[in-house]
Amino acid sequence: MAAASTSRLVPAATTKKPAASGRVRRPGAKGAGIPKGMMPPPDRPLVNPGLSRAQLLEIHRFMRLNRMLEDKLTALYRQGRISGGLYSSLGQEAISVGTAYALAPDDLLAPMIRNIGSMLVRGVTPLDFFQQYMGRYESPTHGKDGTLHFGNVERLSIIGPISHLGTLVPVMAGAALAARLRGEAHRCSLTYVGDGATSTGYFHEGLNFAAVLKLPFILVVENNGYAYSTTCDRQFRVASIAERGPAYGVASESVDGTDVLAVYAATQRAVQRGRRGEGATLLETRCLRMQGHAQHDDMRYVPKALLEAWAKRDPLERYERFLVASGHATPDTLRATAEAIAPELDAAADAAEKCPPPSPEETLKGVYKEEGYEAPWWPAA
Amino acid sequence: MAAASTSRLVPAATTKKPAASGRVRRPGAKGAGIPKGMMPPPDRPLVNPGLSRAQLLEIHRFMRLNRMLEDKLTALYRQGRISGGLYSSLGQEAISVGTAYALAPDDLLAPMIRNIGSMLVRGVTPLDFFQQYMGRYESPTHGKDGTLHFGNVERLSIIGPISHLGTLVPVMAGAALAARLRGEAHRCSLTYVGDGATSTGYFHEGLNFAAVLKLPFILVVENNGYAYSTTCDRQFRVASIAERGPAYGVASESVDGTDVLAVYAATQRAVQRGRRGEGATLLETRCLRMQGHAQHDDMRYVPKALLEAWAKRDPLERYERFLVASGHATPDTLRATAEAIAPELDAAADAAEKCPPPSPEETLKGVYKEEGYEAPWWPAA
Amino acid sequence: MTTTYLEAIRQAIWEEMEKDPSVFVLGEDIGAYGGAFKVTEGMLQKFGETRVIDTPISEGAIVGAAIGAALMGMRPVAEMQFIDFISCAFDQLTNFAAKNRYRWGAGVPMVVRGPCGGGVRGGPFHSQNPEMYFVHTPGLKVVAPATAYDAKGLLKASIRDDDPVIYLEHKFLYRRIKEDLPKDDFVVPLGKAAVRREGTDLTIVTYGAMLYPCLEAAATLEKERGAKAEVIDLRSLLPLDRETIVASARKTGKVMVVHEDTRTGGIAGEIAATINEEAFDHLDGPVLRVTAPDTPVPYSAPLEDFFLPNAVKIADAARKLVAY
Amino acid sequence: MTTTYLEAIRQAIWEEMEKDPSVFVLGEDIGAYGGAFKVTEGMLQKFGETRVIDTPISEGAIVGAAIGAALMGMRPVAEMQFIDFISCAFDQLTNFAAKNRYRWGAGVPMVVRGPCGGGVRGGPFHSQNPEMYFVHTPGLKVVAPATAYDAKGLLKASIRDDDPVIYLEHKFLYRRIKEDLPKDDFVVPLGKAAVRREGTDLTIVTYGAMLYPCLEAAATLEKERGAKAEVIDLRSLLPLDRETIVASARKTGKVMVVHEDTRTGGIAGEIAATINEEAFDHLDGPVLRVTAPDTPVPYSAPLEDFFLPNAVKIADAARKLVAY
Ligand SMILES: Cc1ncc(C[n+]2csc(CCOP(=O)(O)OP(=O)(O)O)c2C)c(N)n1
Ligand SMILES: Cc1ncc(C[n+]2csc(CCOP(=O)(O)OP(=O)(O)O)c2C)c(N)n1
Ligand SMILES: [Mg+2]
Ligand SMILES: [Mg+2]
Repeated sequence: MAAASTSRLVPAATTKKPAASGRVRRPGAKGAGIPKGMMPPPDRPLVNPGLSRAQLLEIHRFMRLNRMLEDKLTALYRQGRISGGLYSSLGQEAISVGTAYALAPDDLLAPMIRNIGSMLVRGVTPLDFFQQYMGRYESPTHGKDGTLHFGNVERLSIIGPISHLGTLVPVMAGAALAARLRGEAHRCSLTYVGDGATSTGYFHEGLNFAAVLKLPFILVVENNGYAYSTTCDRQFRVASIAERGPAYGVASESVDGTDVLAVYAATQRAVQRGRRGEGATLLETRCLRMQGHAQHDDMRYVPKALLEAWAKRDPLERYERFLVASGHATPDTLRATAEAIAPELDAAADAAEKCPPPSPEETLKGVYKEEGYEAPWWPAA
Repeated sequence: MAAASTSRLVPAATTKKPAASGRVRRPGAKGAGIPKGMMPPPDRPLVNPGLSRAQLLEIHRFMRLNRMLEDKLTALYRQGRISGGLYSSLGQEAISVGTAYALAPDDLLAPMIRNIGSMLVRGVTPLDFFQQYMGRYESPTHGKDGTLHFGNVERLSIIGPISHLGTLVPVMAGAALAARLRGEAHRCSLTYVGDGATSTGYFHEGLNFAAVLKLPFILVVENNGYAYSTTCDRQFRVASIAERGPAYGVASESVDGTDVLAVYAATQRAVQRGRRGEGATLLETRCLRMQGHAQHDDMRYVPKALLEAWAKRDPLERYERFLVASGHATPDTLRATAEAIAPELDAAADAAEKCPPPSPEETLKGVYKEEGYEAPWWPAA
Repeated sequence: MTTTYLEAIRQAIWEEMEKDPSVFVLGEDIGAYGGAFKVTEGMLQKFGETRVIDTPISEGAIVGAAIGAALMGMRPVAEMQFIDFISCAFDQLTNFAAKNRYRWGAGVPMVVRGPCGGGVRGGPFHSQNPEMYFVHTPGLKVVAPATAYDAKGLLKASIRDDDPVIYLEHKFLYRRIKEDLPKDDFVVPLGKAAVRREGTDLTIVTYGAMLYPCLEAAATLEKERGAKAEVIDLRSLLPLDRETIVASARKTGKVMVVHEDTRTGGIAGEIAATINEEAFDHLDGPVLRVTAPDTPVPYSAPLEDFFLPNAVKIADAARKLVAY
Repeated sequence: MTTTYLEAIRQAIWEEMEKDPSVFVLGEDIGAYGGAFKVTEGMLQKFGETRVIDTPISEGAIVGAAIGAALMGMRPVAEMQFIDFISCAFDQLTNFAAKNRYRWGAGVPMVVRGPCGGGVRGGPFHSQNPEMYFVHTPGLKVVAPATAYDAKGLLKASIRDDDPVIYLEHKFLYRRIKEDLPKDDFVVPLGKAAVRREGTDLTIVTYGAMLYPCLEAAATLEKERGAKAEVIDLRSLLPLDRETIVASARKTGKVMVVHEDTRTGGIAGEIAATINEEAFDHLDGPVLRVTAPDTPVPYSAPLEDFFLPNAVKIADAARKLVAY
């Protein structure tokens, strides 16, 4: 602590406040416009932070796979072949893939519900996801949970989320702490929160815990403009969540979440800080949630103009334009990637559908440790 | 929200960090010195922010009463005449009295455990406190709770705390919200947290809630260097909690908590902002906890030199020097104040002791609303 | 016009807000969006954003702020988007709200409501039945309506009550249950069970969505062997209507309790103990339980179907008890 | 040398930390200060600050971080300064820790421990008995030792267990209970009750600090009228040793349950239901309860004394049951 000099007035906010009165704009409401700051950041050219061609193309493949896998899940959902919640990461693929790709395989990663791309990078397969969404016995949860609610620590260094927002923040701080205790201090730990989940007490307790213990922890904020129907001006009164870094004494940064290379590079910087023992990073990524909160939500409340503006910033198309312009790919090779993925996904979905559901008595198993009933039981793990 | 430009690195902390490595200094540990920033701020002359002589002397009387009342409680505790927790505000009286005195009587106030002074300003009497600490039937809680765990909304605009740190932050935000809903938007709401309690999720959720709803809410942080035995460098990685204001888009300020007039003036500014509709304020007050966490704690872990440095900054003595120097009082009139208080306290303690305890069956009453069993039942309320 | 269970809840809030300016609602996505299940639809337009407050995702602050407002004389109705998230407000509810009146006499008139229960493939975090956490907390009240009438009447009573109420609305019933509701204002008093079916041979005590399989099982039993089961719908879990339970136990001598909540520590235990204490001499058989097993709520269909009690399992247990 | 209940707890942690490098402790003021009750005294000096971690006041993060560490193969032992503050970690415990193994198979081997219970004039927030919140949560285990031997043996077993354990140490017993402990390593298995006193006329089931007034009441009863009460100390509340309870119920035909926890929804209900289900035909009287009433724990002496069960109240109920 520095000496508290005398009365020292800190300005109320370092940048423009989102709203000037107690009454807050509602973009969905009649006659309301688009809140300032919700429009996309300037469209800067993508810059290769030193990745090889193979790496660049691998990133592309993951992003394409992310998108096509979710498209397939949506189709299955509409056909009634999967049930439960289905949350889309359309427009946010660069964040999942860019952050996960910047990690070493043994860095710890915990996805939230829109981070199917992060899990793909880690090696979870489409078959795993289909089984999971279809509640099959051989899914990563034996049908006991759905969506991305699973993990595998030993082989994939993934910790799975629960629904309760924010809970993973301290959990992943603890994972980083454990790595240090085990003499594996090089292992960083990364997880995600949405703009909405920054309001949870866990965001504060977990980030502060990591800051005080100087843990190599990276908290990625996916600021996609909405928490369900709620805009950011009802969620916090700062222009960017990166402004909260100084409040915790951690590094913070805000990047364009539709630029996969910028996301990758920022995550790399955070990883390097972590590995150098410089502690935690709060990394805001800006984007727009391009679909409803989940399948049932028609997102009537999102202004058309906003969607259109961000549609031009589609992270996959942007990245493809970069790859072509920089000579790393041609439209044909990119199309070939997609064409190779499609049958793979169809086959995986069909295979999953043929897998048996759990037997009803499975319900009673595995609440506590049972001999001979040990995870992970799923093939990919 | 402002447009998230491109990669924008926010410095890790706006001021010196408390510790440079994962290993953190422990002032109590062998050979450790005093962490930077724990020493008192520069000793500036007190400045009258425009208070009348009568007001200045009233403030003095409250501070003296605060101190003598706690001395009396300590004496009673040592004699076994009261039981339970007894937490001292020695060295922090300027904070309780200065903040409470800056409020209007109908502003909402919630004390924490070291804010007996705030409650005195509000009109709670020594007799009430003695009854409460002695668990008497006519105490503000009928003997069902101890310490400062009571309030009275209708007549004193006090909401009482519970032990769980931080809980009052959202509760008092809600009280401010209710005042606005009732058409009493002029009523500010003020409560306290310690340096330690800033680590609770409630600090974040409650302050953010108040910020987003632009409530006239004042959160006073009593940074007394310790949370029980824990120093601030194990609690947060900022030099001053006032640095967190910008993270919430609220005004923030840090003042010398041993200067009652500075505390008063800062609170007034916060009240004015609140009444003008400018929202919440985070007000840090710096001091040192001059006794153990509670009576049982010999605070072996506090370096002697630190105590000595702060002892010179005793808020009551400082204020008395100011009163004498500025001609508002003489040593004799100040002594007279204390001499008038002493017998009052003795009489109140004796009177409380003669009051009956609750009958055992009282245990069963008042869990839910019961006709004919309505609060407040205590004389002062 | 028939009213759904969901619409009944909406009406209760709406009418109380019209009647009493101290009533207001707060929660996530309840304003512009009208709530995840549309319970608060139209309220923002009708009552304005001062009384229909979209909050940040901060259950601790939602409930904390509701407590502060209640202490100020307001009557907040806080929504948990799913009742599962009430765990994040557990501390404020059990320590602040529940104990305040006892401690310094100031009541905390507030309602925390949200969708509970399974049967919709919601998985472990969107299907919970958290009632016992609150039934075991003196100072709170807990209600769990099974019909549209009760949904409306109990919610009105909860909002008017001077103590904090946890109001558990079963999401499986939202749009599946409807009935004609009286046009005039009515309440269903807290702490009073309803006898949904009179009987002499056996008592089935239940609440919430389990009422329907219980009634089905009772009908089966009557058809099968002429056994007349009395079915009690608790409606309120705290205070618990011990009188009605005990009176029925004395009459039939055989009691079973059915709940969707997990078994160990479920309310069936409390009822078994109460009947032991107050009707032991009248018992012709043990107090039996049909409940969910002691596991989280599983996601996939075969597992959730196995997890949930149903009419077949209830009838099986009832047959056993009748034959005892 | 006799060892206090408190020292037994300290020894268990100490020895497990010596034995197993994956064991570490975290909590508020547990390092330099050695813990509010001095349970972790000396550990910082012995094991260093990497394994003895003073944390910020963030129960949600303490437990959350423990979960993360446990998933990584560590065995964290988290202290709640008073168990009352576990309410702030309720969500992490009941939703994350409890359900993880069931969901994706990864166990969460961790212990959350802290001082519970009344009798020390701690008032409503330093005297709570939160066991049922966790007994009602499948996936957790809950233990509550009454003796120094069990305090040590159960804590060692809890630390070695592969699932999350809530370890409730009764602060009233910390320095009041002592005994000679074996020098060699020992554990007390989770889920096994102890018969503290054999008897044939009546069974008293209890746990924690209530063991002592139960034994006193049993002695009174025997002296008074030769009635032999069997006293069962549950030790573990989840898993619950139903076998031992049921066997005793079958033997004596009369059972009462005594707990310091409040009545409605307390474990006595679960036990009454279990006995009904498994020993009804052997019962010669109702399962009775002696418990704290349904109120917060009051602060002042006459109230807290009235609130707590004691040997007189237990003996009264026992007399009634014997005479039934
Ligand atoms: C503690 C908690 N409260 C409420 C919810 C319900 N809920 C699920 S997602 C969501 C919105 C999340 O918004 P954000 O954090 O911005 O993430 P996004 O959906 O935009 O990715 C809400 C309110 C929850 N899961 N957990
Ligand atoms: C949620 C919670 N956790 C732990 C405690 C135990 N406790 C009581 S006071 C205290 C230290 C508080 O420190 P600080 O906030 O700095 O206030 P101070 O005592 O210095 O006034 C602790 C840990 C508590 N009351 N509530
Ligand atoms: Mg979002
Ligand atoms: Mg402090």
